[in-house]
Amino acid sequence: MAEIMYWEAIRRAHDEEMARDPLVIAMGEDIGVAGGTYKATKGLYDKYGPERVIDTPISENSFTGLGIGASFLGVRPIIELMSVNFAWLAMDQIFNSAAKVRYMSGGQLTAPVVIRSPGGTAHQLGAQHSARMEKVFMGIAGLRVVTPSSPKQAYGLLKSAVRCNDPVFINEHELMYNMKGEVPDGEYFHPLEGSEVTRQGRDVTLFGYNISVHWSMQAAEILSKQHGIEAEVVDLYSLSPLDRAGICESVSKTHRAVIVEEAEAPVGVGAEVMAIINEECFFELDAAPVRVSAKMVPTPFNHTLEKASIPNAKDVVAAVLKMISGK
Amino acid sequence: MAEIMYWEAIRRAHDEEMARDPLVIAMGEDIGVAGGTYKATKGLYDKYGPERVIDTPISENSFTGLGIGASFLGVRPIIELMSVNFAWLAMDQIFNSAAKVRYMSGGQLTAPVVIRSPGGTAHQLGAQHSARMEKVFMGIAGLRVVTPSSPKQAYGLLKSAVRCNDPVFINEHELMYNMKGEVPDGEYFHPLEGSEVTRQGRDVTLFGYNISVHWSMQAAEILSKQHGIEAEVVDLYSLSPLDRAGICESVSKTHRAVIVEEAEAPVGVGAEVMAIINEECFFELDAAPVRVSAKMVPTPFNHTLEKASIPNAKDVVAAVLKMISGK
Amino acid sequence: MNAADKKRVLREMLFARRFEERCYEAYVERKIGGFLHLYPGQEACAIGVMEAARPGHDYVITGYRDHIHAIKCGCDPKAVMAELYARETGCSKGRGGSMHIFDVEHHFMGGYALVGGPFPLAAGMAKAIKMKGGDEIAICFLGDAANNQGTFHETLNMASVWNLPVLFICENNLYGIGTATHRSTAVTEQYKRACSYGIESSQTDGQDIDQVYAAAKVAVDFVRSGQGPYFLELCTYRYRGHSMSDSGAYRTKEEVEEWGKRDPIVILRDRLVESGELTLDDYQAMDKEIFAEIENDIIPYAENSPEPKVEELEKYVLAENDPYVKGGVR
Amino acid sequence: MNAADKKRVLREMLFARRFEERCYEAYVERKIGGFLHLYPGQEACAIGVMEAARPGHDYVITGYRDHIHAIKCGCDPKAVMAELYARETGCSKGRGGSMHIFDVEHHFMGGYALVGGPFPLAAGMAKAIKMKGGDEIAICFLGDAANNQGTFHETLNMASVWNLPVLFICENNLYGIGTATHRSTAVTEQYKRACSYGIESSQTDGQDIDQVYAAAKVAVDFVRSGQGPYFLELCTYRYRGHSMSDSGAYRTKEEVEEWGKRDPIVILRDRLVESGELTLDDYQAMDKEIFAEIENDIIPYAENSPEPKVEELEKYVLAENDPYVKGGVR
Ligand SMILES: Cc1ncc(C[n+]2csc(CCOP(=O)(O)OP(=O)(O)O)c2C)c(N)n1
Ligand SMILES: Cc1ncc(C[n+]2csc(CCOP(=O)(O)OP(=O)(O)O)c2C)c(N)n1
Ligand SMILES: [Mg+2]
Ligand SMILES: [Mg+2]
Repeated sequence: MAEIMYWEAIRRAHDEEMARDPLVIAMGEDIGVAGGTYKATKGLYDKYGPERVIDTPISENSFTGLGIGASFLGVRPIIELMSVNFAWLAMDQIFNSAAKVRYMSGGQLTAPVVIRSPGGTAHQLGAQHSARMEKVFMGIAGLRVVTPSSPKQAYGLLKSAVRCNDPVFINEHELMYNMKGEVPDGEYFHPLEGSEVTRQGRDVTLFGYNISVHWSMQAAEILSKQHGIEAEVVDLYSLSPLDRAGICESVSKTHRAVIVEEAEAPVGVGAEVMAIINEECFFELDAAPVRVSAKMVPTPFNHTLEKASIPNAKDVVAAVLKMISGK
Repeated sequence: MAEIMYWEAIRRAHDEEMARDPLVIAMGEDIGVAGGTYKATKGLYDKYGPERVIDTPISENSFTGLGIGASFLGVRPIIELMSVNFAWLAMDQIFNSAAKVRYMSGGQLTAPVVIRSPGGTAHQLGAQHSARMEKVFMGIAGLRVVTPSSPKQAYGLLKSAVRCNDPVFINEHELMYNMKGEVPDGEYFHPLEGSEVTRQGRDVTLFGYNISVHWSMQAAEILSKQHGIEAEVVDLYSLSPLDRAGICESVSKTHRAVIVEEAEAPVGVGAEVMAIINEECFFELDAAPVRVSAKMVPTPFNHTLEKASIPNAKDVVAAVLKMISGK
Repeated sequence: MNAADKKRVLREMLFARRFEERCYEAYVERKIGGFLHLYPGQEACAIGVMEAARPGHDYVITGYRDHIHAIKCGCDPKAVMAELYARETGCSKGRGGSMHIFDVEHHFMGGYALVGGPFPLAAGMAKAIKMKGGDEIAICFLGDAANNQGTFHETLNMASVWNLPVLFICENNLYGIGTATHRSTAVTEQYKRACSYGIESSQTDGQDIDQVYAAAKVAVDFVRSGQGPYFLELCTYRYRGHSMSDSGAYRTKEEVEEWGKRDPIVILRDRLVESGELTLDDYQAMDKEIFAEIENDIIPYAENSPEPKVEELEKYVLAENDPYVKGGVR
Repeated sequence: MNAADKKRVLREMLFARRFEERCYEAYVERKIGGFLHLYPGQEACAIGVMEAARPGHDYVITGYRDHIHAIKCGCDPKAVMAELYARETGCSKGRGGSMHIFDVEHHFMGGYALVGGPFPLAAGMAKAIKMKGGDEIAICFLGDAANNQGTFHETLNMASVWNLPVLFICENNLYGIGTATHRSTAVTEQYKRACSYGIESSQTDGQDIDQVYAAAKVAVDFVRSGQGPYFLELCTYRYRGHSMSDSGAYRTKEEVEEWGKRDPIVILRDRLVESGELTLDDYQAMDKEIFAEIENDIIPYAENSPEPKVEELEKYVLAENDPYVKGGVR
């Protein structure tokens, strides 16, 4: 297993899938000649040519729709939306076309597109470039949503997403493209559904996804070393559908749940995980579950405010300590 | 107090506000000459003229953006999106412009627009005309979201929304425009925040909003008459922000909560209300809170399937009985 | 079109008219629910264009006013009617409805209800055709008011830059619901708007199927020969309301009457009668035959078909047993 | 512009150049974070157009490349720099950043980061002006690639139908980030795209401020006199990367050099020197003065200003104490 970066993992998945199937294409703004803002398609323009690695105009709704239309006829587009903030412009095609066409055609037509986009608060990108939009994507029927927390997942989820017959949205993160991690040398298909226990523990479960898995892991280390608390960390890489059984299993073991999300709390992952816990294993709880979420503010430019607007490992530690001391 | 219809209440609020302030305008598709699909602006074109009652082209993102830009200079647009399904097209301007401009300008600029739109599953309008999108609107900072369940609220919330300095989204319902109810004869401003106890009860709280308040009321009647269970019904007319104190107060009284929502469950109102209960008054609960929600499907055309895809009063009754017998 | 073709398309137009009128009745009888957008007045558009194209071979997509486009592509009218009746035998298994007729086998890729939504989907199909090397073209039928949607602009630009085999047909019936086109649109002659994209375009009378056919032939040949996209505007009129709940107050009686004199069916019928290729009796017989087909075959089929099972409510949301979902693929 | 005006705008352009170069340095020194889109090469555009308009009176809106537009409208350069330094004294109180400069007092209505987003906002401001009966106009500065966004199409159509007093300035610098315009756009001469909307339009050299001024004068007068919207394309070039992380690999050295010879500052300076209105010594003195202003006033102001307080993180999200929120208004 080689250690590669997250962006390299994505690039490799593109490359392998494009080499295998001439109907796999990549499209997006500046992904061709320039190789992509985050290098996810670096070198592929030269390798596969402009018909398959397509620099699009700044027309998010329509190039997304164009990819969806192509997928009706068996093309497998991997569409990059340069920033999830721009996805608002493409939501009409994502939800009204891709997510509904199978149902409203009575199963005749499917839209096997992959849409990838980085969300998250990076470094001072301001209110219009820092949104976390996973919750918008995961509430609506007909679309799968996954969010890789490691190069391995980034590689394996993209591979599976390209092959899967459903439309899949892959929520990446601006700050994670340079993260290193091991990726299997051979082909690897990560399941699109499920969750992963990233760290075993007995005292509390920290639910994270994407970048918040890392905050949770850091918090777990601190809790273990400094407080003797053993936290289990569960990586919810599939946001739609969420892994109800996996969530319940861990809560039934630790009896305490903290959900860590980078987004503002209302109607987010935290709320949904809490709801699932309430529905599935309420009486397993020894304490009220807690969300560690962003503040309900557009992201400030100033770095200090920016950091204060989103959670971090320390906030997770504090939440756990409060929960456990309060028992 | 006169009994008028929901659409008449909305029309009256438009009329009064337009008569008072020459900078209040109405805009949307077919709202002028035709008076609006749901008659919300009936007769106003003749009264206030084409400069103030504006038939727009089918350009949802840009006419919404145009309204927002006008609001920067003190105009107060009431924008109708003919169906909430079309709102996907306008989300970019709603969230990237209206909801963020106050923050990113450091408080210099505000976007006091009102955007009204009917959501909900009506009668066989199909997958692309039946979405419930309140959860998409209520998760993001900078936008108020209200949803009237009665003519009085429809009137009073629109009046307040026009005057308030924040952007406000008003989530209406296709099936409610012909609902009758009492509206004060004099001017009335409904608070934009809060919740209302629509029925007092002691055994369980049914949380509803918009149309699901009515299902909850019907369920409460059945529960009372047939099962001797007295349900409290709380109307969450403000979806963003939700009334944390009001939610907690009722749960602290009844110790049981059922949230009734027309939308698919994930990351919806139900999840958020559960999260608030978990955060605010977890130990008041005598039973796990429950959501009564739609199935996770695009809305089917067939009427039987359509009805089966969304909840109704019977489902609420069943959920309550299950909860209470299971105690 | 030779004489036999013309008689056939006359029958097709008449069938379309009667089919839609029958839908209207069924709606009034509450056999059909939801939105219903009918086609009377515009028959020469879909039928004329597809006559010049290859139905069942070329990929067709359109908006919510889609029954006739589907039928002309080869979709069984019984399956369309059954869909309107929301039956399991409907072409979209009763899940789609009037606005969402699909017949993928016949390359009718669906009716969509978001105005402007089909533009990019059509260009995407054209992209797929180009990649796969087929000789099909993609044809997108939409209304005049749809051209004010951003997707029109974005898609036509991409179709031009990438030289995609897509034909845009604009059925300009002068209104978007109750808003007259000139009230919403700066340049009302729609074919002129293609100039912003360097796209070949033309305008023709949409009531005269011979003219539609001739113009569409040029357009189809242009696209099929790989010269790029084409935009064809057809000047037409709908005789009924936008959908069933239309007040009609936005149009004058005179205007409606004026256009009534340019009925596409009457124009072709009279031309055939004049040239001696048809008698009025033939026409009456044709109409009777159509009536019989609708009443004896189509309606009973729809009426007697079963509804979808409630247990199958959650079918067709996502792929079933997709191997990449649960893991284990190596 | 008379000689004094020309000297003044030369100074303004030189100031703009030095200001932006200093931002670059501060960014490299990590005093400024986030995205930073600089203006060198395009100075004659914002400054020439606003010279023909009424800065501080007309309403101006633009994209993320917004520092100079704001300054020309009357925003204090100190407040702009403080904003880049994310300070409470910044023109957007440190909440906005480089892409979101606001100075509402001077009618600079903001920089926005969604490409194409300002189009409808500008038209909306024009609508408000029209309703209120003022003699201001709304001016929207955007790039060439922005014109492929659906909002361009939708907005220009509405602006035309409703005859709004809005001037669209397209600063065509041939690229959208690293994508050459001809690779993304069917009709690359942007002013031609206005034809779809019946909007008056023209194109001029964006490197020669005299030409920009002359063309903008015509455009501004047209709009201000109530004749409707206008679209003006300025042919220009940016000397730096799109933003700070640009590789530059998409342009040839020759192309950059070629455009370097058409530096708007050099063009005006040489013209003034040639006509005897300026000496090179004057110019050097001007440059020194600017340097001093930046180093002695602007940078220290930004450096020494306080950061926003963390306790005020949640300020400015919604209106404070709005009476319609909690109820009780009668
Ligand atoms: C995105 C969107 N906006 C608005 C509507 C509502 N709507 C349905 S049809 C229509 C008018 C379309 O007119 P046109 O494109 O000319 O087609 P026609 O109905 O005349 O055939 C409108 C506004 C919609 N369905 N989708
Ligand atoms: C909606 C949206 N899509 C994409 C981007 C990313 N982006 C930022 S600037 C830019 C290029 C814009 O080019 P142009 O309009 O020509 O302006 P220029 O930067 O050349 O001045 C792109 C694609 C964005 N900010 N917003
Ligand atoms: Mg029309
Ligand atoms: Mg550019």
